[in-house]
Amino acid sequence: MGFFLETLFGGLMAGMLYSLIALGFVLIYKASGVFNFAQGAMVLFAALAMARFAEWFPKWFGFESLLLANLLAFIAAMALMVVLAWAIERLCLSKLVNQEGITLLMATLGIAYFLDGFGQTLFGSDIYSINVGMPKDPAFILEGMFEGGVMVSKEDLVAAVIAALLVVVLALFFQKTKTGRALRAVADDHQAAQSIGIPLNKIWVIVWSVAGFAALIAGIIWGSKLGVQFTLSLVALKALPVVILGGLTSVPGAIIGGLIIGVGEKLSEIYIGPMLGGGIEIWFAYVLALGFLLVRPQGLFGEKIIDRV
Amino acid sequence: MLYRENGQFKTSYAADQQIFPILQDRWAIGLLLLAAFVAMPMLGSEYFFRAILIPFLILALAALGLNILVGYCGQISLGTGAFMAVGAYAAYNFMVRIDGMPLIGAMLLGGLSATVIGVLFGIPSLRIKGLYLAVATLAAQFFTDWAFLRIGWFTNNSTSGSVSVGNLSVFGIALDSPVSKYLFCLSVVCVFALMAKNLTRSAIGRQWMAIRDMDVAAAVIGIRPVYAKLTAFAVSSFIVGVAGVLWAFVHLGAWEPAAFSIDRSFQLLFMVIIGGLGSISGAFLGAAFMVLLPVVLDQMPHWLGIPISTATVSHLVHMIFGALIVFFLIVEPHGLAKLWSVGKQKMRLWPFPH
Amino acid sequence: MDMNDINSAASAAAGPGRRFGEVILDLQNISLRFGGVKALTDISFNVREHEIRSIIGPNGAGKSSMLNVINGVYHPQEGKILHHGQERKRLEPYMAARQGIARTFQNIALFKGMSVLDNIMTGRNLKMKSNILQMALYWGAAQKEEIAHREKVEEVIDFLEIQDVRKTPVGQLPYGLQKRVELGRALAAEPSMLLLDEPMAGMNVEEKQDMCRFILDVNDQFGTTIVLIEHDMGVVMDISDRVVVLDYGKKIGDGAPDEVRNNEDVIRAYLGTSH
Amino acid sequence: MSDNHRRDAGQAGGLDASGLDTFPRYLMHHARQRPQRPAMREKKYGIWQTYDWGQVAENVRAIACGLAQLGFRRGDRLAVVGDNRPRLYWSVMACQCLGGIPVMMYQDAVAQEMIYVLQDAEVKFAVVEDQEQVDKMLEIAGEAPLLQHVIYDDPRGMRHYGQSLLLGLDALQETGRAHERAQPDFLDGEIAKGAPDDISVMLYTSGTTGKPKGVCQTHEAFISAARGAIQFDGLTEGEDILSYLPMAWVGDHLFSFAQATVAGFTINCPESGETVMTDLREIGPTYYFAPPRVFENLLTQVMIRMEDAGALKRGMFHHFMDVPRRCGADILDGKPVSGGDRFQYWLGKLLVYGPLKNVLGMSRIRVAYTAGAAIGPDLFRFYRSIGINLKQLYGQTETCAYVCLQPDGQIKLDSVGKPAPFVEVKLADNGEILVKGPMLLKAYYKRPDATAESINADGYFMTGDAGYFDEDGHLKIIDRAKDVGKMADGSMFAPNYIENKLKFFQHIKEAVTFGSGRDFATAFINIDLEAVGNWAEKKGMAYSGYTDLASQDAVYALIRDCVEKVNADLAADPKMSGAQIKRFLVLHKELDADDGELTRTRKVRRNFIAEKYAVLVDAMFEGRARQFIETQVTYEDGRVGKVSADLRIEEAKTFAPQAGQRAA
Repeated sequence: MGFFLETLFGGLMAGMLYSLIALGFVLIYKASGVFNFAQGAMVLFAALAMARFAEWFPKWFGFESLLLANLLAFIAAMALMVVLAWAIERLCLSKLVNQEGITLLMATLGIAYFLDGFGQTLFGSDIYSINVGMPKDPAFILEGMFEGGVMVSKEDLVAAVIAALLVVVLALFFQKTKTGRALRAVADDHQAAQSIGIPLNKIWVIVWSVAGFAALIAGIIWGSKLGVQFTLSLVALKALPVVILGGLTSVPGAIIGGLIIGVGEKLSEIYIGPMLGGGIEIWFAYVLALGFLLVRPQGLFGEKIIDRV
Repeated sequence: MLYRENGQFKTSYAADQQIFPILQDRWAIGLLLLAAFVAMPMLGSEYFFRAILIPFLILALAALGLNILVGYCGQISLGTGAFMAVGAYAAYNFMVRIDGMPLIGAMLLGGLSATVIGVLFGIPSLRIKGLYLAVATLAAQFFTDWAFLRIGWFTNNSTSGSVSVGNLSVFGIALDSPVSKYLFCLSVVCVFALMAKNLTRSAIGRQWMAIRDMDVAAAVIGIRPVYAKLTAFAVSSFIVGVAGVLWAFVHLGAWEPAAFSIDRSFQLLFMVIIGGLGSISGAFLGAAFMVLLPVVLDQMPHWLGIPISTATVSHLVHMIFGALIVFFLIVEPHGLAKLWSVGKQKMRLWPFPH
Repeated sequence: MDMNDINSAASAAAGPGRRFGEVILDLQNISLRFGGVKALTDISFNVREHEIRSIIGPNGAGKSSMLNVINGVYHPQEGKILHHGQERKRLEPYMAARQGIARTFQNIALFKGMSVLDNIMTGRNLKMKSNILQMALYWGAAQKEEIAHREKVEEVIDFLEIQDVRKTPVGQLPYGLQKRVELGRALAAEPSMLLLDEPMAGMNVEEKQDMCRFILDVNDQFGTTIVLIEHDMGVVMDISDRVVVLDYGKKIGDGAPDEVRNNEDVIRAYLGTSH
Repeated sequence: MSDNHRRDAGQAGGLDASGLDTFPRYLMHHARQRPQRPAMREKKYGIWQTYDWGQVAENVRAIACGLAQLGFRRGDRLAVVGDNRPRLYWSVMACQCLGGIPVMMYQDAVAQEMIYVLQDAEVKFAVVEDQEQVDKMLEIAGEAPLLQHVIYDDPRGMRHYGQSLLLGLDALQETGRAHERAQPDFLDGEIAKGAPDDISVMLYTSGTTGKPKGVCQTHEAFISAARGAIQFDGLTEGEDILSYLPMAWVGDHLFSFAQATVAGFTINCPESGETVMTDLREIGPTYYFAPPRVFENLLTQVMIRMEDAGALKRGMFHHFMDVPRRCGADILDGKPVSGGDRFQYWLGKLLVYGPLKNVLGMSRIRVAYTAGAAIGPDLFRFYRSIGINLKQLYGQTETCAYVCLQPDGQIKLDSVGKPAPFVEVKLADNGEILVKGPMLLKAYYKRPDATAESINADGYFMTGDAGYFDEDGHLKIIDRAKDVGKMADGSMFAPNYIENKLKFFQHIKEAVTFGSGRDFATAFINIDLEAVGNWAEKKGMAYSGYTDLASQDAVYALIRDCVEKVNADLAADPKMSGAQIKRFLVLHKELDADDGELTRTRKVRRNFIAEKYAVLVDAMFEGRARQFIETQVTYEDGRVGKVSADLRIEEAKTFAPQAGQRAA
């Protein structure tokens, strides 16, 4: 039982991170109808920027404070993500308005490829670490209930808290700020959004920036846990089934979908994996999503798609 | 400019519907084939065959298969690598488990196996579209990656995870030299390109395109979406599977699942986009572009005398491909093939602009 | 608008000897909802063989939904549809096509990436029997079949007078010609019933005249039953045998053009406001 | 002085001992000799449907027997109306087999114009193309009581026509085949009865003055003309010709019908009027004949399309178009040319001339002719310089369009060549051209007065054209003999000559000059809407239509420039210098055949115009600067309306006889 709970917690933690990445997908899809395959590349790009800036700034400006370095690097990386969002809107999306979804999807694949190359050209292609002072040692909880308690990684706990915070922040942003409300309006009706007085292209820049922000946070957490390297870009592919499961247009769906996938992955790896030769983590999420698609294509929380002729 | 079409009138539908209705085009394609089959084997260096021509041909074949699905039928696939892998491993198993299995037989059986898996993963396409389908095909990709790595039976329980074939021969002719391998690939590619062209200009090809362009209208004139989509998946996977067999057997000789990773899938999709969605020649142009660009970029520093590391080159290649994808999607969704045909049209109307 | 030209063209071609047959399509108490929105409420009407049957009504009256019900794009929640006297269960569009029902769309639904010829060839698809292998070899039976159907398609092209654009990609054609090509695609299927959704929308007088002529010729030469949605009252009243009027998803009138013209509900709901 | 020119003086005519002396015999001969060779092609249903000589003969026999069954007898007239369709050509042949007379009618004539021909020729049978022509026939059937049967080729839209007059050609052929089965020897007997001096066809002259006249031509006449031309240019059974000019025009009848039937080459019929250019490209005829306006329209198209090209391409085009102007004629005629020019010409062939010919559908042309009107020197030079063997010929309906031909290698811009084989040409004292030969008309139908008027006592046909032979024996045409007038001061006034010079400018579509018996000459100008419109667009001028464009100052300036160039040209010719254009105006409407201002072959009807626009003519000679005019116009759909304008009359510079320079 203790082992089961450990696995469950582990899954929830991983799921929280999937949720973070999935959030990026959902935001962009909601506001611009683009299924952003480049979200993973953005995570890598942001993490690379963060890691390298934090490494370079102390050298360039001659200070040693880790906190300052991280803070400056975070700001710089965020600025970079905003510039990136602007460039993507300017050079790509604005020219593909009204194209079919499949075309936009392929365009984001192109963006992903470009970012992969660009990030590594700028920042290098080795493995870099991000040290934002995350606790590395494990903690034991529920010791009263089980012998030896349940081991959880403190790092995961912190990450989960951060992710949860992010979700809250985003929720507030969407509910309480004028821009946030405009973004939601865009998702429902492009013309209504324009009547609010924010030009569509500006909204897109904002949305992509917010997605960039989510990518940066996700990048930092993943990066500090596993190191920043090219595979980070692929980890993001994991988040795809999450959005399918949760529903493309639903923020809560992204969270819950992430948790389900995270937990499902871990549990299946432990309990089903050995029967199949192990390593089923790679495809479990996808096959789960695929099965789900056949039953409920709009996902758990998505809107039903009706084709009108 | 070089076209002289006067007097090339058609007195029968058979003549009107041929693949190259213009005499000069038939000449050009004839010369091209002659060059490929006769001149190339005499002139090409071993490096040229191994590093450029053979990969080009096989990737072109795979892109051709993918183009049928994406370009003609409008169903996206991010799992092309998986279907190549299925072809390759299936053929391997047929080779090692059945005595005296000829290469061509194994190749076709490999293709058929890929067809089965392709259709299986294509079934979701009946209910879902676009990005959802992309996820379904990605599932195929990850699942096969895992299966060939973890399930020992597929690799004949090879301890290293890597499998290999040797002593290939076709009709008693050993495929031991780069030239013979090249000629074998060339022949297979030509046959499949012709058959693919035939399909796309037949009823089935029109059904695919109808589904792609407007599925409701297609259904209303009696096209069964199920049939059209699944045949596209089947034909596409078959060709891709055959390409997988060639890639593994002829090009690599020994391989592991990583040879058919998601990167391969993306690479092929890019070839199709850059080469031209919905055209046979697009697959070839896209493959040529994707194969040649890294080679050229790799050589560039030597020519220019600027030291650039191999890693940087590979990043540059990524950037260029990424940018080109976006560029082509924005400017010319039908890719190089469309540019080619626009150029050809200009030549036909020369000296007039339109 | 002056519709005299069309009227005269129409009556000249309609001529004597029009024959109506049995009821071949009978819709009984059809209701259709999208979520909570009622698109059609309890509608009944029938179509006789060889007639030109028009459906009219203001925008949003449910006319297109009606056609979509007939050829299986939408499935009504309530009601029965009898086709040739047999009740139809859940029908998919391609099955409707098999039963000889073809149609055109309000917003042109051509296959943009294909030429005029290929678009019309798709209309023959139900009649083509070659298998994939034969097509891949494009040899013998497959080629013969392709040619045989090309001959049929060329007749359609000739009939619609679009010879000079046969190899043009449909996207490059002007609107009026695209509508004609769409009709050609439907005709190529040699349907027994043709559903036309605003075939003359957005056309100038001359194009409308041509389209009228084609519709009447089709009805006349091939005996095709035609169900027509059209906004132009001049055209509708002139070429239809019977007219059904919808308003807000309900039927408010049904009968010969003259009866409908004098029906007070109809005048109030439709004719009174827009003419 | 009388000048007498003639070729092949030893041979009296075109017929020989082969026994091939009527068209039906030629047809049956080809059906035996070359049954598998293509006789006719028609673009239909997307491909070129081909009929070989065997099939043509079979079809013709069926039509002929069908006609006979319907009661068609020797000497009966059969009207043929429609676009160039194989089955209409077959109907002509079928009619000839039965000893009947095909009467060719212009398909674009309105019903009322057709009445005259139907009545005049006493037509009993008509074969028409389609519903459109049937409607016209039915409209006027009451006024042509002799008309018994109207047979239509295309059954489209004919389902509800119940008239007993009507019969489909398919049905006719069916009855014909049955008839042939019952009496297999009947038709051969009818063909055997035919004689070379039977009338083979009636063609109506366009009637520049008075009512059209039916020109009766014999088998011998057209066969001689065809044989002469075939021998002259070495035509074979392998030629391809595209037939798209009206079947009622003598040019089509000679080139498509007669020559193809005699030589056994292939007639190709385009799919429709809209597709002629595409069809021309596909067929790529080896033998081509068209009036100058067709060549002119093509050239205008070429120039307009080139204007849209990029600067580089345009520069290349114009550079290489200049090269042959320098040396092209010499190269074509095989004279020595410098190596540099030769290279440039070769390059031009690769980059411009060859592709251009390909796009125009002229790559395969071996021989091309133009006739019917004077051709502009620039125009003529253009086609010759891109390597098309374009030549001029001279003839009229009465001479089977066969009097003079330009021999290969002896091409002059301003002559119509030498007398053709079997033809004798001489000049009357007043300069009128007189011709004699086997190709002369037998008579004008039912017009002995007109026949007597145009054929003199020695058997020469009086062409009505004035001209002279140059030092090489080439005939040069100046004008209509009766139009050549004198100015008040006695100097020569040749209106056509001047009008043609004006029309050679691309901006001028039509011109009508006046000056006979006057102190000075004046002109009406019609601008070319396409060319001037293009020019105006380039200059950023706004205009709302023809009338508006024609009245603009800049257009007047443009036209004045053209007029003055012609004046300079005229001044250089001592005979013509007195006829320079002093005043001109640009007409407010386009001259139109529907308004009777042009003939169906687009020749100006000068007297009619002078009468109709008398106010304008008077205003010009009275020196007024403006004149109001209201004119009736007929629209394409037959409606009649009025246009009015206040026209400006302008002066043009004239030159002293010695000061002029050659400009055009």
